[in-house]
Amino acid sequence: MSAGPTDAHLLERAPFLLRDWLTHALPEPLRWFANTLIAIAAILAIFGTLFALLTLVERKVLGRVQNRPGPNRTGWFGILQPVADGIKMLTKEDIVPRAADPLLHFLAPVALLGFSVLTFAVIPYGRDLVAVRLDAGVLYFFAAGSATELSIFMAGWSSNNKYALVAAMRALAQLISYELPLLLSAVPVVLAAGTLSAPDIVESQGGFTWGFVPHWHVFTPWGAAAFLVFFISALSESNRSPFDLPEAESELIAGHLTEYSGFKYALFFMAEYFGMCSLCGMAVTLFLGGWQAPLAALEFIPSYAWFALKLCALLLVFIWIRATLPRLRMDQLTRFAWKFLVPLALVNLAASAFWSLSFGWAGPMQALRWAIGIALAVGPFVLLGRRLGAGIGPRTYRYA
Amino acid sequence: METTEQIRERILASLPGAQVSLVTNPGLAAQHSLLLGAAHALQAALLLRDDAALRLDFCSNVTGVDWPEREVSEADPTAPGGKVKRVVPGFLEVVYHLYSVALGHGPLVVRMRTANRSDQVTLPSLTPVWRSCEFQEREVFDLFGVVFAGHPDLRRILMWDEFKDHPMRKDYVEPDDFEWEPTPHGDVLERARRHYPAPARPAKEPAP
Amino acid sequence: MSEPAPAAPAVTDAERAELRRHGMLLTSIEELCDWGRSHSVWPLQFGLACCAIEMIAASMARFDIARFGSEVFRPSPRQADLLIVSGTVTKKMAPMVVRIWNQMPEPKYCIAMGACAISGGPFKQGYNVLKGIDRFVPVDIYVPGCPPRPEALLHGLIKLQEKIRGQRLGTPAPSECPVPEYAAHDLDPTKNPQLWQPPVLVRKEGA
Amino acid sequence: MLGTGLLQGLAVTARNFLGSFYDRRRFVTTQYPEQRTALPEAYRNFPFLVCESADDPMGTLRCVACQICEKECPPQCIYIEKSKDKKPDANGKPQIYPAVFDIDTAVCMSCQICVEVCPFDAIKMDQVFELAATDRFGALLMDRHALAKPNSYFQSIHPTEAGEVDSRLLAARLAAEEKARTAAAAKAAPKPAAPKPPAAPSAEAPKPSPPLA
Amino acid sequence: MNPSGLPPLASLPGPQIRAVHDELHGDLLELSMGPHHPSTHGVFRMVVTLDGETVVKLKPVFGYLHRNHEKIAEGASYLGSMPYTDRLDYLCSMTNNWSYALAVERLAGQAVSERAEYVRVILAELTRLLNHTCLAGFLLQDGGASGTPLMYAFREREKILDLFESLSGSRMMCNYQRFGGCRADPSPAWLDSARALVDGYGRFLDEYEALLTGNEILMARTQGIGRLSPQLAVSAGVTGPMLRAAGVGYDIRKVDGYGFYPRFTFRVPIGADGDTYDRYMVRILEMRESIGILRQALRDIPAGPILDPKAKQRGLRPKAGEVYSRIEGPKGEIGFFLISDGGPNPYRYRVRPPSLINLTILEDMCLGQSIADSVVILGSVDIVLGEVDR
Repeated sequence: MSAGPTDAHLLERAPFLLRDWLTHALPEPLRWFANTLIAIAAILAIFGTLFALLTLVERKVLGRVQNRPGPNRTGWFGILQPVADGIKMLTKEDIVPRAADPLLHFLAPVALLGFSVLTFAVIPYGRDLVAVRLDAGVLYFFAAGSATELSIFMAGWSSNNKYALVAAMRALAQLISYELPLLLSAVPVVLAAGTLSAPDIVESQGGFTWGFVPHWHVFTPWGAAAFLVFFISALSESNRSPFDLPEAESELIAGHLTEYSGFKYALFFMAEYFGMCSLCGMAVTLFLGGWQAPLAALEFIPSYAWFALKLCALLLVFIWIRATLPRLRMDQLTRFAWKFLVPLALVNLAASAFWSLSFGWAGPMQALRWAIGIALAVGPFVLLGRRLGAGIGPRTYRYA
Repeated sequence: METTEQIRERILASLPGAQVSLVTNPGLAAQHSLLLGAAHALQAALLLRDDAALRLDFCSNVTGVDWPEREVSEADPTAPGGKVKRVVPGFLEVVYHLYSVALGHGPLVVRMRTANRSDQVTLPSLTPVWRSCEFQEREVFDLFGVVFAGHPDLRRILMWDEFKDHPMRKDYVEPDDFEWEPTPHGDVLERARRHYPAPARPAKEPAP
Repeated sequence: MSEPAPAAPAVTDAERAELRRHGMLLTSIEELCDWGRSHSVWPLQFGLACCAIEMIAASMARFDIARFGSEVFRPSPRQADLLIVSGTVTKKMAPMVVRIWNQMPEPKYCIAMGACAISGGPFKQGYNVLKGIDRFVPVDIYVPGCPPRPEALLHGLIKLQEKIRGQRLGTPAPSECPVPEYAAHDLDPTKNPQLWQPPVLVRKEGA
Repeated sequence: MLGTGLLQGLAVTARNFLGSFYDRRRFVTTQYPEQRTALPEAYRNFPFLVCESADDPMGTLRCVACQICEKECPPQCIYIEKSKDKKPDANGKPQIYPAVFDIDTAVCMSCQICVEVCPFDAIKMDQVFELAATDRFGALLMDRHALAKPNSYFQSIHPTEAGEVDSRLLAARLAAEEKARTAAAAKAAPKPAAPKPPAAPSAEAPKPSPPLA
Repeated sequence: MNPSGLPPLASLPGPQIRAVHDELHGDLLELSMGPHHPSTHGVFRMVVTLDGETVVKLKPVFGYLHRNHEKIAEGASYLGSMPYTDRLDYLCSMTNNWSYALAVERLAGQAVSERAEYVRVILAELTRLLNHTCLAGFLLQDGGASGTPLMYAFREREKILDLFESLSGSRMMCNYQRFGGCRADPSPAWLDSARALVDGYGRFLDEYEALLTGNEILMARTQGIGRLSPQLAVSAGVTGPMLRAAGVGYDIRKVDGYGFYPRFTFRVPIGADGDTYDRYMVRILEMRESIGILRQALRDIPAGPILDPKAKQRGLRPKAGEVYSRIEGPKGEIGFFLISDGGPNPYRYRVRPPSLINLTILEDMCLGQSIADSVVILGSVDIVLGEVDR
């Protein structure tokens, strides 16, 4: 934990000032401890609120997409809907099936939530605003994130329900398939930034070309491709449509959640949203410049606000996709990962290597660099896409 | 399409000795039908399906009809002007409505009858000829109690397996699940009396 | 269902209303709970017959049950609060409905939607038709109609919310109902005598 | 290219999302209970009994307990008992009336066949659908007091049909009065075979002639 | 004349041999889907045996909505059964009404007025639009879309239901057809709003297709899935869009020419592969043809009486005899088989349920597919349990 930027203006320093004001009375050795506690509490509080709001926003956006208002009569514009849901969940009977493994059945949601919360530790929410400044932060993030699928397996197995079991199997297959492209798509960023530390990756994306094109990784050919792969894998990792196979309700009732009721179910729900938030946060960190402002002129807006803005935009895209797309099948899901995303990410690795090597090219060579870079990103996409889509396509029909 | 009579001739020409008779329909629709004897029904059905002029490849509808034993009075042949009462034995009937998708004609109505309604209720299944009979014959088995020999999977289809009755038969007696009905018409009152042997209290008087 | 007489509350409703009028919000855990439950009634995604289509229609854009916070049709009974019996319950189906009801966690509510669910409706003469789901499952709200308009279902939901808001915490409810079994001619038993007492039988003899 | 179809779909949902803020065709919700769609005139839910006057509904029921609807009702949800006595109807003519007229709305299938078969225009379809109740027998089993609604109400919910019915009844009444006048005239002028004065419609065998004659 | 172009049936196809599982592969998982399951479209139940996620056996179980329609109708008057037919296939009450009315008219020799025939065609085609639109929505719902296509489908359905309601008085249970005509005469205003709806429907279909048809996920989920061969389809009595998707151009509107259908020009789309995508696309194309029929019918509808006042409704006692009569419902051939013994109620009353018979080959289509596909295949069969179980 740093002391916070001293040269920035007041709003930028506000979180640190608040923290220091809260802990300044404490003796020095305790202060570090209190600071950490405050960071944890702040993350839990902020993301807890975000989770509550997100459920509401999701229902509202889904409603609007579907030409209806969504929840609007619990409180002003339905703002209290998550509160009502929470109260109801808390006071609901908790059922553990007789045939279930009670310990695992209890542990699964707790572990899932725990791992999801852990991933928040390394995301830089603003300039110097990061809970734990780990050198290998990105690695830590993926390690903690992939443990969530194990909790889903625990839930599916311990419920002793056939649907839940099938869901657990699916969760494992999905974990194995999508962890790889997720990681591989992050590697080029690490290559480019030369660090595994999330705050340093964000720092490396500072600055502007010609004064208005930010140096975010997404604005490079390889970065755009890697962002796409990361984003799709993140959809899958967070079990969001069209990859929500473990809880595919049209075939598996509620999947691994089938036997969960009351607050345990709410915990699952919360963990799923936490996972979504942290993955979006990591996507923002890796590709969208983290807390960096998109224009130099807009840097007066505090960095954490930019981060929040980008995070919310990505979450909205998640919801938008959920409102539109049907679900893939299990084998298609894994095929998509292995035959499309993984090769794409691998080729992209080469593309990013080329990009780093050609760093010094200037003048007309710069145009060539862009051409090769774009070709290396788009070419595999088109070719692999064509192979993946072989055999399917629009048809023409005849009439009797 | 050929007339029902011609089709009968055609079957008889190919299957000498088969029992095929014509059942006329007195109604306005005049959809006459062929009554197939159980012994040759399967071959006759195959013939109907595969004959180049008929090609009745589409069995649209299969259903049962229950004809319980009934008493008819008819003119006495011995005493002119007199009437005798005769008991027509009951039987179960299965009716098939056949169409041709290939030739676009139909329907041809084919019937089969069981010997009685109690123990001789077996008829050949036509599922091997037309797959569409599979569920419909199961339904006839379930609701009428016709047993189809040669059916691949003859189980109850609509009622549960433990069920014993054949509810579409005319003499089916409904279970006494009467507890209360809001509109005590005559037959409901009768059921109520049967269900509650104790004298029913006079109930809610019409409100003032 | 005999509810024990609730203990006299410390603050009467009249006093509470009076305080509200003066701009003072006085609430209790009980009120908060009831408020939360009434605004978050998640129905079970469970369609039986014709009424199910109107139930779906009620969740669609024109009527939008989501406004009441109830669009979360959960497919698993473990996460549902409300069983909408939307259509004819046949005798073959009745054990499943009771089992689903038993699988739902407390507090749970039941709406009998449509004539068939209430009384067997137009099909009450049928040999395989249960003459009302209230023979096996306690019903909170009856929504008549064949099928009820989606608005009628929403009206039923509003009524249910009112009912929930009037509930007292800790009211014991029968949480498990015995599941009937298939027998040779009918269900066994044909009713749950603890739930269903037929009203006095007929009005006049010899009609 | 892979993904164009997906993008097309996303464009459709985005258009609907944005459209829901300004385009009424993309925001179709009627926020019941505050807003209501106007029910079409033909809408039917449950039957009610037409009476002539709201002040004395039981005395002015058009129903003469002929029991045709009870017989024709497909789900058998109507229960009628005839009165032992006769009461004067709206025109002062003694008529049999329903001593009990119950409709179990928990059984009724809203098919309107009772309305179609009623020769007296006495039973019509109501439009009230907000009948959800916690009490099955108290609220949903309607007796004749709950069912009786005045003709003015009928005119308000089905104006076209009510207009037709009213003009038909009026014409029938005028015709009957005319007939009665000629009969009276015929009676006044003695003839060998005087026609019988028109008797009150017998309730046992309902006649298709209008009851209000 | 060979409308189907089918190869002749040479040998006896019979029911397919069920897949036998090799014991080397370990345990099979038997899963009972339904009667309460989100995507069995009601209270249908499939007992599925899975090898991993692959279906090796699938046994449909029916009867959870068997509400004895036939038995009740045999005790009811001819008119009294009309409202019950609404509740068979409760999405398409108008076509059920028509089929039943047609059967009774043939049994009793009742002619139908010209205007009524036009109204019947209009309502039947509106019903087809409604049914197919909803089906596409439900199919996508089964494929895992979170409600949006279904919402759009129901948005349009409400518009059609508004038409039905203002004409017949009820949204779903129209009870509108009568023997010899229809119950209420559509007003000019009604016809105008029907025209407006038909004019706007093409635009809606375009949007709907933009959302669905080109969607790669939908294509991947449905193409090559649940193939049905034309021979098996005909033998199994499959009718309606499913049969046409299998490549057999059999449309009762063309073959029987009932009602006034011969007066209208329309084409019958047929599929080539017989897979789920074809079943979806054939329905979409059929909707476009229905719009054409509606345009013609709404243009040509003549004035005149809608119902012969002398046509007997109450107390109808047709001459003794029997009749089987069928029409092309949105789900397939919906037929009624009536036997009259001259009494006030039919001696035998039978509904030919297209949904039930189309399910005959469900197992054949699902074997070897994954569990997720079997749900989508079931969705593409388009069943309504009220009709399957009656």
